[in-house]
Amino acid sequence: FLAGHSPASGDNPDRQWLPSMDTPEGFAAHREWEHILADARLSVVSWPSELGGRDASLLQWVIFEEEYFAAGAPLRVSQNGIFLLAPTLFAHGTPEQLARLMPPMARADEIWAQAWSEPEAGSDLAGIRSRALRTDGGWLLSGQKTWSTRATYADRGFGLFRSDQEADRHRGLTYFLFDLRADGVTVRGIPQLDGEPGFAEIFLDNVFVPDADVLGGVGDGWRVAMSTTSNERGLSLRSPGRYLASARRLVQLWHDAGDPSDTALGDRVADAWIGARAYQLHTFGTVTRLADGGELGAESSIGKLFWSQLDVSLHETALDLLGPRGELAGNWMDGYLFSLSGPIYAGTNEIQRNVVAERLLGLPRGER
Amino acid sequence: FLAGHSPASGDNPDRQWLPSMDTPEGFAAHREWEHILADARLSVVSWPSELGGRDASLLQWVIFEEEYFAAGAPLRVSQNGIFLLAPTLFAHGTPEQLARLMPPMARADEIWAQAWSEPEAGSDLAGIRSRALRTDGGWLLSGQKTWSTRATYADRGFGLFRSDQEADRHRGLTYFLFDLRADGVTVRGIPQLDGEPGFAEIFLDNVFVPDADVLGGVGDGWRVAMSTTSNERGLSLRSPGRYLASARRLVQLWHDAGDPSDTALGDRVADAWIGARAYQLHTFGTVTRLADGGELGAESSIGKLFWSQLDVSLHETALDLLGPRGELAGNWMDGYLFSLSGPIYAGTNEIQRNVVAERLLGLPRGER
Amino acid sequence: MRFAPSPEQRDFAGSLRDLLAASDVPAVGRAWARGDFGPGRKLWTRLAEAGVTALGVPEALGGVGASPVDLVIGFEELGRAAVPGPYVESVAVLPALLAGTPSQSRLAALASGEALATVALAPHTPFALDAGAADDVFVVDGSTLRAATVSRELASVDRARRLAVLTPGTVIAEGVDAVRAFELGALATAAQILGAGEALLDKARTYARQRVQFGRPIGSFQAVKHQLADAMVGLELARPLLYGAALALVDSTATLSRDVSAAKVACTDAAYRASRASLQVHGAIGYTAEYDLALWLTKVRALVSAWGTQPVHRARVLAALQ
Amino acid sequence: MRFAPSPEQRDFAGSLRDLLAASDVPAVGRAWARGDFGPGRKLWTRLAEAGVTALGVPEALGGVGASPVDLVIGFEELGRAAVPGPYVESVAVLPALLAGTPSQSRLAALASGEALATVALAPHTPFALDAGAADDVFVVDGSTLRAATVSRELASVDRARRLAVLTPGTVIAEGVDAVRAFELGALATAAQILGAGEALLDKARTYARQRVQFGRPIGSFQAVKHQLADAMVGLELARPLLYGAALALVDSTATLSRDVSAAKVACTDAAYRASRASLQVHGAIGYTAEYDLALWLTKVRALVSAWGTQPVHRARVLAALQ
Repeated sequence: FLAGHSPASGDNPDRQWLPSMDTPEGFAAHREWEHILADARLSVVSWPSELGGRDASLLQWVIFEEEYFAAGAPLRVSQNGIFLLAPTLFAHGTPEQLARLMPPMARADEIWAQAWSEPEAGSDLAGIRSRALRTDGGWLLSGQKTWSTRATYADRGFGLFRSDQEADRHRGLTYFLFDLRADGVTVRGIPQLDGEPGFAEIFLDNVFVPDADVLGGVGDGWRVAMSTTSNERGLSLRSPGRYLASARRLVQLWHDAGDPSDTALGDRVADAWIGARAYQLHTFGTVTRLADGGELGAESSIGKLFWSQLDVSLHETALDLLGPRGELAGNWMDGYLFSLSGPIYAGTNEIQRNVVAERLLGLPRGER
Repeated sequence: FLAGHSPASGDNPDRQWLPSMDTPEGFAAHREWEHILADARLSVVSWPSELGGRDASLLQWVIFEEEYFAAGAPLRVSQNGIFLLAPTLFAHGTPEQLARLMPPMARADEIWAQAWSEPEAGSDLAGIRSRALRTDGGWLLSGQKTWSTRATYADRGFGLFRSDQEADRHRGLTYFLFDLRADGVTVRGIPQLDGEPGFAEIFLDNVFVPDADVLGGVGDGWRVAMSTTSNERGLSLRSPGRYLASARRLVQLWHDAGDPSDTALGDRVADAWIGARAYQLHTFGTVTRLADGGELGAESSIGKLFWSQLDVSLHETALDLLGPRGELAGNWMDGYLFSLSGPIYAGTNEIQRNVVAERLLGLPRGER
Repeated sequence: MRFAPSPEQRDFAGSLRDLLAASDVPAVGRAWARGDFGPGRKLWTRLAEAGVTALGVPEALGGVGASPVDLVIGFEELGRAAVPGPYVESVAVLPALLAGTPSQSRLAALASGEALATVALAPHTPFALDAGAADDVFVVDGSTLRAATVSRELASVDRARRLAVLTPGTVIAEGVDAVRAFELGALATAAQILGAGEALLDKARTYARQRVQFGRPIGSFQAVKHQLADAMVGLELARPLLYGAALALVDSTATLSRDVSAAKVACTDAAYRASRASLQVHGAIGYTAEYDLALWLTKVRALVSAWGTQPVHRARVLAALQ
Repeated sequence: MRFAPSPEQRDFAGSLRDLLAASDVPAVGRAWARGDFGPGRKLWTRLAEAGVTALGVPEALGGVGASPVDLVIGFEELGRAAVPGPYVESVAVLPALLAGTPSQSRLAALASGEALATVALAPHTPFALDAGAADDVFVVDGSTLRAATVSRELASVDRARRLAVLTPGTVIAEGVDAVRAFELGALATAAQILGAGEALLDKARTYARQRVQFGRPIGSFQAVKHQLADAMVGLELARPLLYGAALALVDSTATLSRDVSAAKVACTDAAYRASRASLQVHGAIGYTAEYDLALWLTKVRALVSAWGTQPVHRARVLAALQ
């Protein structure tokens, strides 16, 4: 199915590639593609069938993802909803919330944007200042969120707001779901390195949210969000197929454009493939462990550190292979620019290294 | 002169190489070589002529050093005295001390060992516990020093002792010069990776030191020592010729043993030479600045970070060039093992990076 | 021997830095990227008045008789400010190509800043930078310099750079010194990328002192300190190679290609590492096009492969060491 | 499909770890380095009783019918404890060479641990490890296995390794599978270096928690944390490649050389990086021969080039991807 329908065939990534999902046309084209996926019930294979999935096991899902990327299919424009919000909803949502929110998410009828960071709270979520005030039948949200991925085009947002103004830091935060087109919401795109507004700022001015759109308990947002943050890091689990597909394209580029006598570049091509393969097998191990009832936990930081660095070096190798053409705009350059965000987003790599050192190696927290 | 007399000719480093100065025979052979150097008045060219030097300018001295290493001449067994203690003596010593101590140092009749670290005070000199108690006409030193380079074979030692037991941390320290063969001194070698006791522990038990062997003021040791520490880092200034000589030997190895089609290794050979050349030119710049009346200061940390990493990667490249013979003992392996101490001694590279960040980039000290 | 800039050279660098700091170069670069070359031409004229465009031209042909060290100083400042335009081509490469040929009178207009020109020099520089903004477009074909027309334009990651595929036209000069011209292009590019890397370190340092996370400036975290310290070490050790190569150019020593390539390799590596550290320290804000950082980040990435890739220059060093 | 060790495999690893922890292996290694092979032979016998020496031998020939996954588990533990001796040669390589030949009966004594043997397999393994401690010394010459005598011994950076230059003697077997034997040697070496790297990380972690400088454990400094975190990431991502290669060996898949080489490259890089970080975190004490760390540091450095260098294995991966 994928080989026939995928908008970009793996054999020739330059042909039929969808425009960047950070552009208006690209976003629409990606939404269209996800409608097709959903019609084939392939958009959320690991979900329960009554919500649009196929009850796939984790392993089946990893294999599906591999096929998906091997066929040259594009990144998912729904990813913030499917990979960040959905696990939290499954863990903390009410049956009513699941029934109401999941099917349109599965069909990309509602595309979600995360509203995590604030100007004064980047890596440090506990510094959040946006507030929620109690009102009749719900809450009024006010404040500013930033670095919200594709919020310019998305339909709904999710994030933390301070519902108890007296409480300190982690306490007094509540997890809200809100409509990006509601009264009082202003979204302003932030152009990225590639010139497209892949990120946005969201300004909220007394935006009404009904009680039904509180996720988890009032004041319990930190705990709920931490499970999401761990999922955001768990994005790792999304992508082994993706890096292997990139590595295979790199090997192809090496054959097409590389100088076979240049072992320096050849070694880097080999390392890129070895890294992608390592990440795939590592993910198999993680999935086996999860299937046995294990938890992902801090080990997801290991995966995140690895894939984010692999993605950068793989694309650097591609640009270097292109020789004097290395500076030109194109798919490899787009992939390179995108890869640079890897070590920054979903918890900077500096924070991930702290997590690995403290929670897996048992080094003392103390000062940093 | 050097080309004719040097115990190891640059063309064939395997021939006539002196045994390691960390062995008893090697130490004696190096001392012998330095007698020859001193006879030619080449052992301390930058010192005043009345103390055994030639009044050479810094630049003349750098050029001398370059010739010295280019001729394949060995590292100096007197280096701790000449490069660490001597600058401090010139800055803080009395005329009597200079006249008494410098000439035998220049002739390698007295070889000095530094006594900096203690078991509980490695990078953190302020944690020193060894103590000096006032006695008639001098002081009694007690305590334990460690990581003292070649103290097993050396004649005299220098280091900090706590002369005021009440004072805290940096205060109450005094800089002493002492005889390693005095009553109460026990020296125990610590074998290194290569099996030779290149380091030693020094145990002092009420060792008498006359007032004449206090360097600088009583209680002023920290300030005096900091100038030495900065000189220890300034060891940098010793060696541009040394790395260029190593890089040239590496290029030769590449020609002799390397696979010319392996550009990966070729690139690393090129990088090693580029690094050695960069360090040479950087040192020319530093020398010019010092000649103009500038201070070395925190910039010596930049040099230390660079040469210590260059030395490791240069030797790693050599071992990798040797292919399956890379694990064998030999000159390159000795050089490699020695290079590993570079990022550790004379202020670990972690501390040097703090110095660069705080003192040159102006980043806040605060916590680490 | 002295190995340090003279007081005059320091003054020259300082005056350029002041001029550029007062010129809102980021706005000039954004306009240039949009194809609006007006502000860039104006800045070109001001830099010409400061002597930049005449740096590579002999005094007899309208230049100022500057030394290659001055040229390097100028390009380091152009890179530090991320100035857009075909400076490497007009100021460093074309003077080397045209001087001594019957067409050398063209250099007067380049030296005075009246004319902008650009050039392609295959194999390492197959495209001409900013041909759309240039008055004259050339292509080197062996030892022949020809006029050229643009057959196609390619976009660079640096939006202020457009690369033109050329169609060769009439002969301008025969027997040009393409080898020396390439050395000058590589040297000027090395200086430019080093300057850009220094700016990226400087921006990261400033940001790290101001930005507060977890209750303290991020610059107080060791992870940030050490990334920036390593970036500084790389830049500080690359600069002497640049000046060493300029001196080799003065004397046209036999080691010229070795010294130029060593400088290009080290400046490129150092600037690229500084750019990665700077982006990482800035975090998401560094990734946005609105924030000026992106102008420097993309310029560094573009210059990595300009006027000879790293493998090309490493191979030249190795060949010279044989 | 499951991608995790079975409970039996975990138990096997655990029992080896217990056995080795109780055996003062550093003292065994120091004796071995002095040429006193007694303690090493004793440990060899105990490991034989635990099943290690039979791992590569088919059940019919006196082995235990173990899978290559068990072999990898065993060698990871040998590496973790820095056990000296020609295990790779006796346990992994020679069974692959002898099985199916008329001389395969020799395998019974190897499997039972009664005999120690070693072998050289040019070009990548030109010297035989620990020939002085072995009962039998072999050399592979094309597809011929010969007995050999020692003509000269070379010292390794790892004093518990002695490398012998051999003189070939009488033919032992013709038509041996030198290709598969090399894969097994590389795979076992990869497992061994990975285990040694894990031990080095573990020692650094322990030291960083205890050692106090500037008034706090050095493990609370970000610079130390991040070095060790990076070391852990490398090791954790290398291990799956090792097990993946063992599975490829089970099935003798077409991708065998690719998978073995990928494992060797990644395990070597990860272990070497862990060794550098571990030494740096230990500081001067790590550099001393008395402190046990040196036993692991030198073993890792020696294994970097054993059974195929990194360029050799990277080239094999690349060739398989063509």
